[in-house]
Amino acid sequence: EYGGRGAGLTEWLIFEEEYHRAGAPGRVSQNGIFLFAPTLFEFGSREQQDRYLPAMASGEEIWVQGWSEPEAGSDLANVRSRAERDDTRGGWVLNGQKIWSSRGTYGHRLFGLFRTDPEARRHHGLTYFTVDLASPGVTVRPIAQLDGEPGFAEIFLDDVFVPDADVLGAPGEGWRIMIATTGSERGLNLRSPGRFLAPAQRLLDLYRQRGGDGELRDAVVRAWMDAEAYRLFTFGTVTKLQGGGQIGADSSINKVFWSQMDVDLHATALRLLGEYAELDAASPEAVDGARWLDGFLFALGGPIYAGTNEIQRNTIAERVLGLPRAR
Amino acid sequence: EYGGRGAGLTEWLIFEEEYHRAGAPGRVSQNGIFLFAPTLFEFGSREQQDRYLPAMASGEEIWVQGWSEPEAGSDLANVRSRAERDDTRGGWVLNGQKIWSSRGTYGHRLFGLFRTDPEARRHHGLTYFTVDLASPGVTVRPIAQLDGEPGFAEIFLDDVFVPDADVLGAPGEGWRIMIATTGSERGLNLRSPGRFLAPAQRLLDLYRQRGGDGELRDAVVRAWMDAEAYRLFTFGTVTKLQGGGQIGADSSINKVFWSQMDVDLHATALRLLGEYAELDAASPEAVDGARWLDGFLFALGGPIYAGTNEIQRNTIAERVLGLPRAR
Amino acid sequence: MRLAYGDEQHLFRETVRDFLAANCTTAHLRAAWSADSAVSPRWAELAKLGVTGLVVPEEHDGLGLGDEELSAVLEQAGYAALPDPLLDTAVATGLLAEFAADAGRLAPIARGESVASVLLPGQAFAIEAEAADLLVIGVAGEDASAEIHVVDPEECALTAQTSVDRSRNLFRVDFEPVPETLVAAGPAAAAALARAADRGALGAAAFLLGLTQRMLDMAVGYARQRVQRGVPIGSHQSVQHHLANVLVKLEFARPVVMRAAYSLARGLPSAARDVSMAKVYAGEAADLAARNALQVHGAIGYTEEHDLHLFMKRAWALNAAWGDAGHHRARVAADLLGDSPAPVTPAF
Amino acid sequence: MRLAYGDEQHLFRETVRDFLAANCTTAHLRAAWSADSAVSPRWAELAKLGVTGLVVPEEHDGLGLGDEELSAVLEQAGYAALPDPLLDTAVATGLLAEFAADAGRLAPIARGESVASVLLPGQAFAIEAEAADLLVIGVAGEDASAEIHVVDPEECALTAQTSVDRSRNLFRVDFEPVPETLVAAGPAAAAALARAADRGALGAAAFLLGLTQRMLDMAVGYARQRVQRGVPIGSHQSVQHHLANVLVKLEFARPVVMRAAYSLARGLPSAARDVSMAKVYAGEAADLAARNALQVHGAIGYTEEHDLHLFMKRAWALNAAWGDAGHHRARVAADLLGDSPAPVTPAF
Repeated sequence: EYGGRGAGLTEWLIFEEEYHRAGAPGRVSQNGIFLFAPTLFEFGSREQQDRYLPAMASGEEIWVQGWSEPEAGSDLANVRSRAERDDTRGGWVLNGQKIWSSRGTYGHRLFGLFRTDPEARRHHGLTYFTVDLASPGVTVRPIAQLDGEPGFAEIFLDDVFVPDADVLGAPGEGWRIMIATTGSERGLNLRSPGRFLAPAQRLLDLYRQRGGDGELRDAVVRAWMDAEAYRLFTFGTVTKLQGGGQIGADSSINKVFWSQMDVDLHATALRLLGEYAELDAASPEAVDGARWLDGFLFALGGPIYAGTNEIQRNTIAERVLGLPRAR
Repeated sequence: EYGGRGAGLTEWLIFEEEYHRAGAPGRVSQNGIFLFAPTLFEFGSREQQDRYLPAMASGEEIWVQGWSEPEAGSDLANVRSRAERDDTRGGWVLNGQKIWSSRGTYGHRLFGLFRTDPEARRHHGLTYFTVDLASPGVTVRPIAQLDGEPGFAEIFLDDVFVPDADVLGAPGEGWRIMIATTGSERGLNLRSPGRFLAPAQRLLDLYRQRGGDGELRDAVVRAWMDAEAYRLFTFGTVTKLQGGGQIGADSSINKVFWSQMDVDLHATALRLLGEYAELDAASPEAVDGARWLDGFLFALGGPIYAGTNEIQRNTIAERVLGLPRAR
Repeated sequence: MRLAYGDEQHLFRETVRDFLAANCTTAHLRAAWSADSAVSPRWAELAKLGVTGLVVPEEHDGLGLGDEELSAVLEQAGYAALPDPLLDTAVATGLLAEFAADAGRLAPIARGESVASVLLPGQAFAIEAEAADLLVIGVAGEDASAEIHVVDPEECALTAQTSVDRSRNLFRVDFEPVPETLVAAGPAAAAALARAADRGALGAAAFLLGLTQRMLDMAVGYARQRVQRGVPIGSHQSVQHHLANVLVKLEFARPVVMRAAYSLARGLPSAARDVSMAKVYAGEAADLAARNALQVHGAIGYTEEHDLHLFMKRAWALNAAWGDAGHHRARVAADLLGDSPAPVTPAF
Repeated sequence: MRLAYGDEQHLFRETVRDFLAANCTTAHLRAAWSADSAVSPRWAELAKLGVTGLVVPEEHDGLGLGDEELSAVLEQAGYAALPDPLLDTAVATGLLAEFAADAGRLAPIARGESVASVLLPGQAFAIEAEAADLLVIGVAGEDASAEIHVVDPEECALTAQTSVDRSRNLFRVDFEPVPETLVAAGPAAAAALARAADRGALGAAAFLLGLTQRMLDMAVGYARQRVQRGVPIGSHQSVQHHLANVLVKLEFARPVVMRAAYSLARGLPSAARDVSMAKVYAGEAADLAARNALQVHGAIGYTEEHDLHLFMKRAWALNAAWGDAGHHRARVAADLLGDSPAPVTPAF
């Protein structure tokens, strides 16, 4: 049973908590289920939920985000990829280019915004599409990332047909749909607490094994406390949503916190590893298969992606604190 | 012997090191000798040096800074106080208002910029004056500050006559003179290392007496290291000056560092004092006559005065790193 | 666990907030600064709202509420920097209710006719000891020898201290423990003193949240209105980020404090750790709020003519009181890493 | 103490800088990433400049210079992220010169015909041990039992590791100490190993300064040129402050490193403490430079197509090598507070 905003989110949180307690590595947890599911729970038709969710939850179908475009920088409203109406086939013809698409090289379906009204500017005239990457006209170019994530890619769409059944919500509603569950123009910022509680617990174990001076001990405890604080904050958010509230710009507060916490947590682990910190997974003496190094490299993307933390702070200042627009 | 830029600065550094090793409290060390002396060494006439320095060094004459003006905010170029020529008496007639003038209520002489060319804008047409505060037409209104410093004041000048002998450098050269020894539009940023080395040493003693956890121990050592780093940095600056260089915007780098260090050092001391930290000098159980609390309150002004650290960072970015002007 | 206030709590909080907005202005604070005691006729007014008797059992004319409601009220008190000894009286009340409920001391507190102060083991000073009608004093930290005494301040030697926050009237208390004043001893007393210390730390954390919100609001208001070189300073990214960072700290500290109140109210095993986390997070939020609010205000915020310092100084004082960050981080560390036992009794 | 470089040093530094600008480009770095060893024909070219023999005594064809000149060169090497084992060879050279000067091993190093690697007590891995012609190995930390061996890598069991910085070729070294390879033992060996560890830490600090400057320059260049929404991102206050903070860290770390070089070169009593301070400050400067440079570059800086990561990864690795921040802060603390002895021999 997916329906119902709050309920959907709670299911999602519980799912993730279990998922990470099972020890899934960070990068896999970046699966579309955490990026797309909340939106699908809220705006997808029952038919779409039934069609997408099972394969998504089982991991059979990997979902790929298609937010950024070349030259758009952090400005996600600057969408140039367009979709033209095709009434004969009962759908849309997509053209354009998406960049920084996680899992693009091995993913199955892309979700993102396309401009259906060429006249409209910025936030207007955008529609939320899901695209089968096996469709004719889709080309994928891999981009190597610091975290070694092989999936990052540029995705080119050249007259790609998408049936109406794969449009999420109403045409022209894309922007509203994207920000409704994320509260951010910058893309999807929610991260489940489980994603940080599990490594925080492992960090305590690592400290017990290797020890460290008082300052390092303090950093270890801090990392655990931050993960716990994040769990409590998220539950507060869910409670608010269940009360019918919107996340709104709170997601910027959330994102600034977790992205910094994730970097600090892994940097602390690397300090515990000393000279072994730099060894990668191919190294015979790598500790825990170099998962801390992998996690650190992965975490470094946090303060940059889904809207840099600088942009998030501007959003907080202007939307939440009501300060005048930054100059 | 005062003359010679580098030499003057070195004398000044040595003087201060001795001064602080003798345990002079922070606020007294703010005497004009540290604010005005470097400028006097470089731009004062021999006659002016002979006339001002002895009483300044002995502390008989307290010097008062007159940089800020109401509404000017951090923008020291926005000088509205003016000086009109009076050839019959061979001097100038000053009118206007200065604010945030340390030691204003008990000081003897004020130094600051006045606009001698009403046509000129901003940095131009300013002249560097010293003013006898006993002159007719001077009114002083005290302003209470967090550090309890009784001397802070607003100073009103109403047709105050100043003889040519009390003009520092040439008329219209005021701005250049002010920034030459300070390298900053924001006023005088140099602080002697002794001012921080002495409290850093006392902080080590305080920790030896009271102890603290690993993280606190680390903060204590950090405070000492920062004071030492500041000493080395300052010697580098003096070496550079002796080589004929200008401090330039380096003084912004200097100021951002010492002002933060001063706050952190005293905040660390207060953490060592625990519940006793809040006791002020009037308290029977105050530790060391509450000098750590006094020092903390005094230090809090650092990141604000002489150009906020935000403005200093802009200066660093634009003048040193050559980034485009901040928007 | 629902991390949100219930409706009744909301209503109660709003009533208290409105009362304080009118009866604890910065003018009132400055009056408290120049008075010998922060105890004033306002105490009786607070009693009418049920605030002084919040945790007094109903059979003694109190509301019989617990740590969650107390935290909610103290957050509002923090927003106003209320100088009245609300927290100390509440901590004392808890001990009285447990060990000396029938001595007729509780009802006067609920009615606002009496003020109680408290001095727990390891605590250096008692607030308003001179103005208080009774002092609850914990002696020694060891389970075996722990004792709780209820004393008349008149029978103690009080040495007045002066705090950087002039509205905090601190006293060194010297007294002779005698059998007549003893109300509890042994493990039960030790456990109660530990819970009292946790209530104090939690209350201070909630108060710090309120102070943080107030300093943030002041800085935001100033940044909106203060114009320099033709633009409001709040349009500068550095100012925006200073204030955004404070809000992030505050928004993440609040659920931590609410969680601690929830745990302590129900006596959950994690209560002590949760309370320590709350004190650490609320303290850091208030510390950052003080620094950044001062930075945003600039020179004007550094004067005593401006109100900001009234809130900064309270924040500094409460950060060190009821166990400072180091003490509470150590408790969390000991609980998580289990390599040294978490102190059962407070050792501030 | 004059905290500035002398003229000769200036000239030498400029020569080295110009050479590296041409012969150690990021293209060369990427080549080193895909090669089995970072030792290349460039080593002989560096020798022509006197760099490989910088600390080799003049009677063995070296320049016979010390830690100050070595630091100056390593700072330039850091700016280019030179992958050649310059520091490790210099550390090994110092030990060879003291205990095995006449075995004919020094001149080939000065002539660039030989590479030496080193493994000090407590150090986990030796760099380029496979490509090296000889290994200088310190055994045990205790004064009494300290030993220094000079070994042929062929006679050791080497286990290749892979670093996140592919140009760092690390090896676990297993070998049997035999009398034939022993060159020094006892207190003299222990003291020399301690000095060697300090030279290594100082060299790493100088290298980190160069890396910091490079990452800062890259970020400044990008911030000037990258335009978003019609304005260069370098005009945003947040970007300006990120980069200004890096410069402040760098400008205060540099004199600390110069001071340490001065102290170590003259064997001042404060040398060990000064070196530890240098490693801490340079490491923090590089760490902040990496974070802020990445933040300023944004997503493009997160790709391997961009060069930034080549410098970030070296900075992370060198921060942990030759004693990490915790180790060196502890040495400073022990020296200042004297409550626990500063380790004479390194305990990385």
